[in-house]
Amino acid sequence: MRYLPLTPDDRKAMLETIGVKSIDDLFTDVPEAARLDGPVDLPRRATELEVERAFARMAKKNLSAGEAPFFVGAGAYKHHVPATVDHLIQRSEFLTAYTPYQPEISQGTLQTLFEFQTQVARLTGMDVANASMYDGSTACAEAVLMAQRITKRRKAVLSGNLHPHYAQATETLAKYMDITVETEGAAPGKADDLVKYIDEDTACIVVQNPDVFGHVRDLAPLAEAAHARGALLIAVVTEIVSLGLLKSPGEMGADIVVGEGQSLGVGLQFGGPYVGLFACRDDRNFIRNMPGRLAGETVDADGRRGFVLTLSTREQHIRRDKATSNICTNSGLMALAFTIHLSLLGEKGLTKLARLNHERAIDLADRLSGIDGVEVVTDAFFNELTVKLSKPAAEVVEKLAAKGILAGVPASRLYPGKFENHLILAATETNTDEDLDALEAALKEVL
Amino acid sequence: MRYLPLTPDDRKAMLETIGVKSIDDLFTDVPEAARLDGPVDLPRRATELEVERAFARMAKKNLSAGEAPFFVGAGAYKHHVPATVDHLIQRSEFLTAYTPYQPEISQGTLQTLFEFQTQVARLTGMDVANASMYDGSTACAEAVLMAQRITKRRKAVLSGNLHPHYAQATETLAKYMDITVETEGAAPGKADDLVKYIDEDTACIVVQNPDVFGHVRDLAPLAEAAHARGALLIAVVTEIVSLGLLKSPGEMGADIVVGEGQSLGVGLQFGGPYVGLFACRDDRNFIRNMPGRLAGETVDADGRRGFVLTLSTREQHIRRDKATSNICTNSGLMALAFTIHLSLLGEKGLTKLARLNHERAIDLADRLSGIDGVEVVTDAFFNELTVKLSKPAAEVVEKLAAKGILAGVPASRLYPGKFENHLILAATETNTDEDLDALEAALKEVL
Amino acid sequence: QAEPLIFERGDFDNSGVDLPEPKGLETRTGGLERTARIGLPGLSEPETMRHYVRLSRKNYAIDLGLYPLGSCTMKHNPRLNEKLARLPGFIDIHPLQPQSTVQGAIELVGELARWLMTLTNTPCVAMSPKAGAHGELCGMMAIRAALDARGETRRRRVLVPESAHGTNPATAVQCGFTTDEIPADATGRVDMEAFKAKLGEDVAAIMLTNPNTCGLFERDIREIADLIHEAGGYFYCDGANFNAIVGRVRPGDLGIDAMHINLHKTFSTPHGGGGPGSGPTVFSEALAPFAPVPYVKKDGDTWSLVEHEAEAKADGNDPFGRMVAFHGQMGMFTRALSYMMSHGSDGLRQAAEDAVLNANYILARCREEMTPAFEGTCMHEALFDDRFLKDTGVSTLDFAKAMIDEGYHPMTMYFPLVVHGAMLIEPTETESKAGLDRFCDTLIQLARSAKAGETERFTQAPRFAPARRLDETRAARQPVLTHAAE
Amino acid sequence: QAEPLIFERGDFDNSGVDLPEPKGLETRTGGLERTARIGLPGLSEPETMRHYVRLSRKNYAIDLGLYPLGSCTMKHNPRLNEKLARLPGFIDIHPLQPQSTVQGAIELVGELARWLMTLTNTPCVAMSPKAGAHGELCGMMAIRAALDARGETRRRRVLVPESAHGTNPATAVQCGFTTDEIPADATGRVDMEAFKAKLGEDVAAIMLTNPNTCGLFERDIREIADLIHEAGGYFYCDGANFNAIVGRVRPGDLGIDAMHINLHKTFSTPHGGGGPGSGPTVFSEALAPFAPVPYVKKDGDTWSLVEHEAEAKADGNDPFGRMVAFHGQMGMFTRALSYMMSHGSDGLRQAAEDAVLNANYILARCREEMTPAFEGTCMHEALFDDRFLKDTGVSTLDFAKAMIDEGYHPMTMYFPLVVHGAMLIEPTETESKAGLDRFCDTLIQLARSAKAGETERFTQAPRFAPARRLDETRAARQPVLTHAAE
Repeated sequence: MRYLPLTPDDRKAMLETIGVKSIDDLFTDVPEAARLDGPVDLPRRATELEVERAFARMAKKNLSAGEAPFFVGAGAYKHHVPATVDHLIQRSEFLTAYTPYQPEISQGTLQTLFEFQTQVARLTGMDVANASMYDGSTACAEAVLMAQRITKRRKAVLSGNLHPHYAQATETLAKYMDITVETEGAAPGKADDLVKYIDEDTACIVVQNPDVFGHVRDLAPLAEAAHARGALLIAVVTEIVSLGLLKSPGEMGADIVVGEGQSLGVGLQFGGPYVGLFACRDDRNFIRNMPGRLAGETVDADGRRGFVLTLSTREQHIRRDKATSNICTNSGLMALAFTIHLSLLGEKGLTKLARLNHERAIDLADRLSGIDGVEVVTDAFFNELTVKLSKPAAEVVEKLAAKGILAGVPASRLYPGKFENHLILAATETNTDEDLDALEAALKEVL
Repeated sequence: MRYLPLTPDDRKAMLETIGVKSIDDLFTDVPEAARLDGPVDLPRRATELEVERAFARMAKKNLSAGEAPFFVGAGAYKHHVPATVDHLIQRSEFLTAYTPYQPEISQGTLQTLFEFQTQVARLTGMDVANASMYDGSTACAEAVLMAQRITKRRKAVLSGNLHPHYAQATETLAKYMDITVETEGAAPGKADDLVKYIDEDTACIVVQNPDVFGHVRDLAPLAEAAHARGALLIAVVTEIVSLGLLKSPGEMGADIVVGEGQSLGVGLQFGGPYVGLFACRDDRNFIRNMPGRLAGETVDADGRRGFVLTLSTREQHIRRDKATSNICTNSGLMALAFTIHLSLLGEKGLTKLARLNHERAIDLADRLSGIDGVEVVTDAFFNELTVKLSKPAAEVVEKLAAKGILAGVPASRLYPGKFENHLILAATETNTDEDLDALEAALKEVL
Repeated sequence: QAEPLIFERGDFDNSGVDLPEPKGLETRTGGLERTARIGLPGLSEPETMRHYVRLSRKNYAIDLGLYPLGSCTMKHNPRLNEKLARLPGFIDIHPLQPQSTVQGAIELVGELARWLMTLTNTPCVAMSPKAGAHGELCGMMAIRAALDARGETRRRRVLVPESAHGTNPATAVQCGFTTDEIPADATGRVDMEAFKAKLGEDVAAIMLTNPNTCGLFERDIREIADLIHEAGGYFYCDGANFNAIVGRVRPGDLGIDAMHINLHKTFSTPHGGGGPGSGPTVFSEALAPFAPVPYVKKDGDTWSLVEHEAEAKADGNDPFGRMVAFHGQMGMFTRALSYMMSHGSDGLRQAAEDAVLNANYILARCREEMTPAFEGTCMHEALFDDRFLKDTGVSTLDFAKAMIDEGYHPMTMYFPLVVHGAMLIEPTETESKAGLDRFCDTLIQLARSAKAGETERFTQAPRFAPARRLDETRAARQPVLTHAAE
Repeated sequence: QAEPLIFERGDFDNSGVDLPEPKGLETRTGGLERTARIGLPGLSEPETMRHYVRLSRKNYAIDLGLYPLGSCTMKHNPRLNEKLARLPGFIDIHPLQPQSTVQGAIELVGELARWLMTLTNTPCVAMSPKAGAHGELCGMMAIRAALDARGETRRRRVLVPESAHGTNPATAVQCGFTTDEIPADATGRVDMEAFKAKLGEDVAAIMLTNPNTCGLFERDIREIADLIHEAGGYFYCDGANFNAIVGRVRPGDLGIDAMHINLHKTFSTPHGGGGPGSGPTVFSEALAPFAPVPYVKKDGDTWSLVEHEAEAKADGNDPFGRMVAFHGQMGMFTRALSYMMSHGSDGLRQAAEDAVLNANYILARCREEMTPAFEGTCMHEALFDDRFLKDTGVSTLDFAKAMIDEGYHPMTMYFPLVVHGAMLIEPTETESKAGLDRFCDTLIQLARSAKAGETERFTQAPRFAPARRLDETRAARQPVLTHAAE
């Protein structure tokens, strides 16, 4: 087998050195009834070519974003990623390294994480950030637990326009942790009223911006209301490119910002792996209560700058049942992709990219609002907006898919049984005028 | 522009340091009439996405080998290349290094070239090999020139079944070098009679094995006849995988072996870059007359083994008009691909691969010989053979291409106006039973 | 050579990405545009390339040499996996496209699920957990949900061996449980008497790693399973070490109720400097109904993803919830399935055998100069303690750092906690005998050197690494977590 | 650390490739099967990966740092090029597929040809030459063919400046010419008087590099062109340094008859440790008919490749032959066109300007401590001689080797031959000002160090490289070109 270096002769010689007769002698601790005599009932080994063919067969059954006019968003966005990014994350030394527990031979990973943390903090308008989480939804859930630890309060208020997957992931994680989660109903195209939920038992309010329907809101009044009652404001950003154009959550008073970094460097990947962003204020109590890995600056024995994983006393491998979370990996390679893409873009590139996205969405809104049977319900947006169709959106999307157009996410896919006619569409720098033409023509035909 | 690090401010500061006012001041040596005021009439800069789209548009117009039942050979063969090979040749340190003129910081390239040379020598049955040539055809031409230098004779005899491109490249290179090239007419499925051409003025005879029609011959009688008259036998191998099954040219008495290494590691690439193999006997006169780069073993100042480019007194940068050839590059990266693929295969893998190829060709021969209007004219072969059809082969190939089948090379493409009904087909380990079914069915339909 | 930070090198007005000029349309953000600078430097493409290539060379990696981190399973990462994961049909599809347009992708998830269920002999697998610890959470939440469904509100105590990974107790707590430690016996396994003594009506589950973190198979595992079940609790198996037994033992045959599988450890997806991982979690019949959404289903030739609890209930299930947005780590699924298909059932079994063989070979070759923590053979990891360093002035940490100077990544140190100065060595199946011999020679030579009093070689190590020992105390006391603004 | 050869490490019975079992059919090779062993070791995939990754780390590369090899043009190699070259529609097509099935590929070759002809203002380009020297051969063969067609059997003398690349005289000889050297004048350019004196009825051509190998533009190039034409000869321009003037000067406007273009130097295709190159050669009206087959043609919407002389003659051409099997370096064409389209006409011009600016910046910053070979500004390369090392005991070679210890690849040494102890520095346009400043600081510091008598630092260099200085004499005297069989 091509991945196994031992030859039959090697195996024989090694068994001899060990002093046993056969490999079976090394498995004698296994209860006899549980020992398998031979291979399980699955295909035998396959050549590279055979595996490639099997995968190509499955891959061909999928309509990829690059093959279609593409307007799907709702938490994951199609952006162009420079070829340099994918090349670099495939460097052996990044791809096949472990968590940087031995800092002397892991400075590559550690310095990039430190750069990542700084970029995330600046982008979100916060002071510190961690070395990444699994994804945006788990970052959101962890932020609620962190707010509970900080405030010692047990209620979390979730915006109804928070991505339902995020809300559900948060509810699931909070479920057995003595936290009550309250949610306002969703309201496409509107900023829901969360202030009324805040009371003395509220640890945090969680609000997404732009929200799942694409609507942009000012978080400042919410921050004020929350702070007035001793609660924290957790801001969620699922489209990180938006921060190239919009005010950062930090500027608007958020205490913790969590986000999905998929838009930069990572790609669509059918939903994962993505990269969760986690940033907060520079407050001792906050930092000690953060989940996840942190890279920090220090010096080595020769006094030269270096980086290490730090504040690990928060973590499970030290604190065990007292840890801030059970997390023991971040999304390292995706964080690297994010940081390389953002290093390439820089502030100049990111702000331009954000503006291009916004302008494409404006084009999209203008096109859509000119079609009979389409009502644009989002007036303040970044690169995503929601329309109300004259027919059920799921049907329309299926019909357009049959024409090779991926037209967006029916709101009912996220809110089963609700918003039947609402469709969420995103536009990015990757959409051409021809894409808009195709969408417009197909919608006119179908509606 | 994304590849240019200088900012406008940098440029200004640098002009100041240089002491000139504008960039134009650095181009004052250019005759005024030849100075362009602005950009030439070509498109302006393009984003990555735009370039990708333009390329995707062109790429889609081509029917790639992986999409079709594929039987095209005649000097370039489709084999499966392990993913490891392409990963490794993209390592920055291999991809973006120069010719290893500074051996202290080029041991990676030099050692792999030394490994390559050893592999090529062993595979061809020769004693030494160089660090590669542009491709098989130029290696062939250079071998003829080398034979002339060694024997001081002026006639080269080329087999009529030598790939016509090779013959033409050789004739072209020899054209102004006082060498006469004689060629026997081509004869599909037969070993042409070259002995009769050998006389006291013959520097070499050049014979391809398997030949362009796929026929395998014994070179020993030719070697004997050539040596008896003081001429050299140059053997040409365009399908290097064949040496996993067939006797090596060295075993059969060849003096110089040249070949195309494309089958291992390199891929089809529409004809280039490929990798020319060049090997010969260990004879001082031979080695001093070899063209191309040579890596050799030596020691460093601490006595440790190391490698350098050596015998460069043969080369143009030292010898100028007395050089053995004007070549100053090899096909380094392709040689690396070749050597990695062959290191993975090893003797065990290569011999197995060769046998699989041969068995597929046997299957192909059996299928074809059962079709009305098809006559197999090659009886001794490796993975390629020639058939005579009842209709012109070029037409048949076009009709099959329209059905998505790439059926082979019409002999008339290589010999214009000749062998109208002959078709050359190759089969490799990448052909499935379904490929053979499709070819058989389509041929039956068309003939 | 020190590599500056991008913040020290990059220019705030430069960019390594070319973009078309915006048209200058009036914005429609509701007046919420950013006005302040962000502070993000941009580097041209050549500078970016060089910065990260140079940084990468300060890392150790599997592709450079043996990486014997016990409990981490650093094995070869085939590039075929990387190639296949990048097929546009997998990497360039959106999780919320119509399911009719991603039938091949759902099929792939379903196919991987089939392999995992077959290899573990379990009837159900949750594919969405994003890492091993996330899989643990998935398993323990299902246990909690099952207990709740049974109305068992008092069962909140989870038994965890002392030698367990730290994630085990942390996970239990996140599910509202308390933990109770079980000591190890003299052979490095669960002390059965202690275990039995801890059983009771408030016991929710046991969390047991098998093979355990000492690299030993828990001989009494069937009895443990029976006892915990009799006591009314569930058996969570930490599958971190599944790689040692794939194809030779099916955990479902051992009586487990839930087990996560680290695709990056067992099935070769790259560790990537600390992630992403992927932790599909298999369930017994008893727990299957409580598995989270989404899950994959096949009706005739049509594949589908069940994304909502209501749908799941229509299937007769009672999911405990959703753990994550979307459907899991597709990019890791493709890689893992590529690896599994490449090996096949026979190759996977061989891989487990070779992993165990390699570990035992190290144990055998080094047992004279170093001190094995326990008697007998081991599974996929060889565990030593620091008795052989007694009175040498060299600690386990020093010994490990000296390995760096010999060109190796250190083994796992000071874990498991049940062994003093533990050194846990896991070579994996992708090391050659020649490579192991060189490694053992080095270990033996270092051990002799320590005993011979060549202390400086250890306490001053590493000397030939990109950095000398780093001041971790300073990093923690005066945390500098971001680069200060200019 | 020394890395063994695969022959010392690999096993002859092992393989890193899985293949199905052959069926065991009787062979049909005419009884010519191999019986002897070949002697090729096979390594498992993990061992192969590690072997070559470790070897790679003994190389210097552009991606690691400045690579100031004058005359070699080591610039950034964009990974977009690598990505696009690997599209199945380009990398997985056969050169002899029906032309109807490769219309996009031929179009790409045609499109690249259009860019090259436009940038050079020439009416014809031969795309098949495989490297720069091969392009020279192509150009000189066309000249020879044109002379032959004119019946000029006596014109066999080719004028070549002393400063020319060695390939120039070697190429001329391969076309049956003799060479005659023209000296340089005090400014580093062609000595016009000497040139004029050498003109005559037996002169076939001049081969001139412009900008020349001293990094200087040949001011009198138009006059040279006119004179050689008047004398009945042709003007071959060595295009190795075209990168300095792309977009600012079209060689066709200077009166050249043929010029090769190194795609790897001017248009960023990777050097790959010494190849593959690609050397398309442009021709004037006078030489165009003699260009070799194959060439690309467009009729209406249909692209075709003219592969045979007979076809070419039907087009009114008289090709001198075929240089190579198939159609040229497609893999380099894709990369070069990707680079050219990315830059566009404006970006290419900017690139040439920045290359010249960077070289002059180095010249300006180092001129106090080092000794420029000639007065005034330069084009894309800064040329120094070794006068500044006089009486220091440090040679150009020592100085270059000392740069290795500072983390840089040395500059080109002892070339061009017209300058004593030449050091030819070409930074290219893809270096940043900050990077150049660090580089100049190093050069200046080294120059001062040499003058201060710190000789050992130079003569013992390199000390911090994967190898110390290698014994090249031994390698040449006792050549070991392959590993001896076991």
